[in-house]
Amino acid sequence: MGVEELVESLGNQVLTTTLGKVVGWGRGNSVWPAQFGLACCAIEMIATATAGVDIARFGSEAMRASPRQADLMIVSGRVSQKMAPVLRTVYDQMPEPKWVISMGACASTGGVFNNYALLQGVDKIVPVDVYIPGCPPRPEDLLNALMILQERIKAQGIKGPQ
Amino acid sequence: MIAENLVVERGVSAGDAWVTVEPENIRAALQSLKDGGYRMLVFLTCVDHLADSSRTWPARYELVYQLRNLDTKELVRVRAFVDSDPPHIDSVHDLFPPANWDERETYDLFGIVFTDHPELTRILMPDDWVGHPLRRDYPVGGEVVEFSEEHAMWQTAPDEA
Amino acid sequence: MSTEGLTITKTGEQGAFGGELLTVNFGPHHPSTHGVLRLIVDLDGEQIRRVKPVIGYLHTGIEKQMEALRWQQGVVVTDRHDYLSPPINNLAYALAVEKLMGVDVPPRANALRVIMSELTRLSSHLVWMGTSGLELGAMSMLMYCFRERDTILDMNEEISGFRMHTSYIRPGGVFADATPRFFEMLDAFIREMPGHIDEYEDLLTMNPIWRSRTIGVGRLSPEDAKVLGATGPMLRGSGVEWDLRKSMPYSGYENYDFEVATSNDCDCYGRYLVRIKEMREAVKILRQAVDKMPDGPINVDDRKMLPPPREELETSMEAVIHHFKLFTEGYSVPPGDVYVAVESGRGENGCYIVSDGTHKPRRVKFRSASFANLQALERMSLNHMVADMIAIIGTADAVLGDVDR
Amino acid sequence: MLETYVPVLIFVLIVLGLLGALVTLSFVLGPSKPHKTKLAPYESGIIPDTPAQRRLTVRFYLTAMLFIIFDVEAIFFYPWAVLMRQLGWFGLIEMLVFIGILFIALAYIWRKGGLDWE
Repeated sequence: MGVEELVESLGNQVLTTTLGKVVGWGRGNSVWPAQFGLACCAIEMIATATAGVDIARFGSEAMRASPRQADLMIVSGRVSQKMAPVLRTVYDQMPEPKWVISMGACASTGGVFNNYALLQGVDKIVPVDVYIPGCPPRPEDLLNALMILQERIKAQGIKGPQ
Repeated sequence: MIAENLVVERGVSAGDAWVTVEPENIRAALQSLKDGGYRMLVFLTCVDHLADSSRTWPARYELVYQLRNLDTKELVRVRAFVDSDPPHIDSVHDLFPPANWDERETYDLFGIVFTDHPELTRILMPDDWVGHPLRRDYPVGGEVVEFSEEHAMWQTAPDEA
Repeated sequence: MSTEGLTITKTGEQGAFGGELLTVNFGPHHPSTHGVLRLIVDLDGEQIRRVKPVIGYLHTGIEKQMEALRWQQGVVVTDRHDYLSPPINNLAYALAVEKLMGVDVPPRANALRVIMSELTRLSSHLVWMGTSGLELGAMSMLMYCFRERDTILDMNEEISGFRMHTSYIRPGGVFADATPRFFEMLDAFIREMPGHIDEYEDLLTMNPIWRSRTIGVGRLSPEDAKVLGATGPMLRGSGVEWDLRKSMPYSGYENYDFEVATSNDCDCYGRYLVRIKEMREAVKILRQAVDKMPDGPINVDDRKMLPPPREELETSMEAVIHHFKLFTEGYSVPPGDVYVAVESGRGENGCYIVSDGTHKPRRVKFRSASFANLQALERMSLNHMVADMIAIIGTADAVLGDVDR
Repeated sequence: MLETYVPVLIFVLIVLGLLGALVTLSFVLGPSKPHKTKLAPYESGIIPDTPAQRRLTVRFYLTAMLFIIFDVEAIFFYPWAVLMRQLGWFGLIEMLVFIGILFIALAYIWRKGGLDWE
């Protein structure tokens, strides 16, 4: 149920650009991240949420503890083999539309630890929208990634991430 | 303070005093050390001497118990060499409560079975993990990195280590 | 890869107040577990009857990784296992390697190491106080504490070029000499920090909510603390005066005078007071370290261990040979095993190294303070309310990277 | 006679309109893809296999009841507070009697230990 099914059924001729812009603007400027702090990048994520480098200017300071109220998952830290199913479960329990930022080298590619214990990149189990290099990346890098994600959300309009 | 008949060998390595003990009477040795004032178990771990050419080792697995005397500030390291399959030794969790998790971790990463440990299950690895990662014949794993001969060596189990 | 292998108590045992025991999963994805700690808690109404910590959700195989890295590369990994006090882990590793090699670092390197360790202890306590305060309702604590932490991270960046994982302390000395600007920032920081600590104390120490949430919560008697192998503020909070910097001094701590912060409250409030006092002592040590900063080299001049300075490479041939050998094969440490313990923000973080003479360590074991402190969790939280569990997890200050290694 | 209630009517209409818009918009615009894991209960990332329906102690019910009693008591203050001037002393005494009765109940509960948890 939803407008986008209606739009697809009409073969996309119907003009939904203005509505899409408004929806994209609304979603983009209030991206609520789910607290998925794992390791060192989580400390930098907390530092981003504090007054020094204020993530509240981008509408994302409400770091929701439960995935039900979150629409962005910032995977900040290294994902171990034991944590992978938990990460997938939390990702599944987030309502659509949802996005994923893979913060730091460990989340993106396994980083310094290329061994048996780590998942070599979180994109093996969840679709990732924005990768951030760095170990840990500076808080400003996280804001930069958030701004890139906001442009992408605004461009997606009603349909959200495919 | 440790009964002489238990000690197989005694020495100092880089400033740390160590004592080698037979695995059968590890409990007696630790009990006598504990009565002698070494009440704190700093850590307990295992070292795998597979294909270790630097010195001759009586057995493959060397269990290391590091004890500390809080009053006299001394440290002593008790070592026991174990080599059966599966390697097993008595548990000392009732003498030193911190040993409970240390033994579970040593079992998890090395496969050393500690007899009559209350709950000898994996503590760090997922429960259905196969193999004991910190053994020398367990490859480092991870993904193969192109153009890095270092990493190719990690993939294969180090036969000559 | 199912995680349901755990035996969660399915029996509906009778509780004390007529209800049944409810098994609650303080799972890995929880805002107040200071990382990915999972606690399976049996609740009788609001009271805790059984706690079963499940760890391993951040196991990174650091000890296996170090067996595959050369001696000088290990510093990169030791930074990241206790990510709240990276230089202190490096210090443990560096001291252990130097003890095996039988080399001593010059006094200036020792002083720089003490400065970096105390700055790290401050930043680690600031993160602890910010997050623990946030969990017990003091939202503003997070903003205040992370403001000071950012100034410390700026200093880290000034001296080593990296905010958190500085890799500054290496076997054989330190990465680079401290720049004059670093000393200016350090002087300004030392002048202001006691004032900031007074701010924290005004916020929390006499705060009725904070006191009612922490006094009498998480009681740990001195005997229990010693028997359970707890170290650091967990031990000193129960009145046991044991601080490695004082009792087994390393890298020059014996010529700084500071007191060991202890408190006899044996509960969360006592541990909070210990950490506040430790922050004040850390500033005192920093003051003395800056005043008595000796001159001289910052590295051991053993060419086998450290690369020669760059300008020498044009002139002398054997400098090039040393440089080439170091960066292709690395140096080898004489066979032997050694254990060195240092005092981190959480307790005794030690490094046990076994070397078999090759250019890679045979076994590196990190004695992690949070691993032992976490075992005291069950004894501290029996028959407490669920809400007190948050304060108890906070006071244990367990960093899960340090626990799972 | 009913004109005085027109502002209340407008207020109710605005509230219903706003609520209606919010609910329908989010229902219409938001994509909804329910599947098994998403509908499973969230317990910190682990899908629980223990039944959550356990018999709970009566203390929870007791605490809830006490809260409701004293909360409803607070509602009766509002009409009195609005007309405090007109009612004058009579209103005040009436309210004090009302509060006194409930205060005796509170004291009784306190003495019998209904408020503390153990």
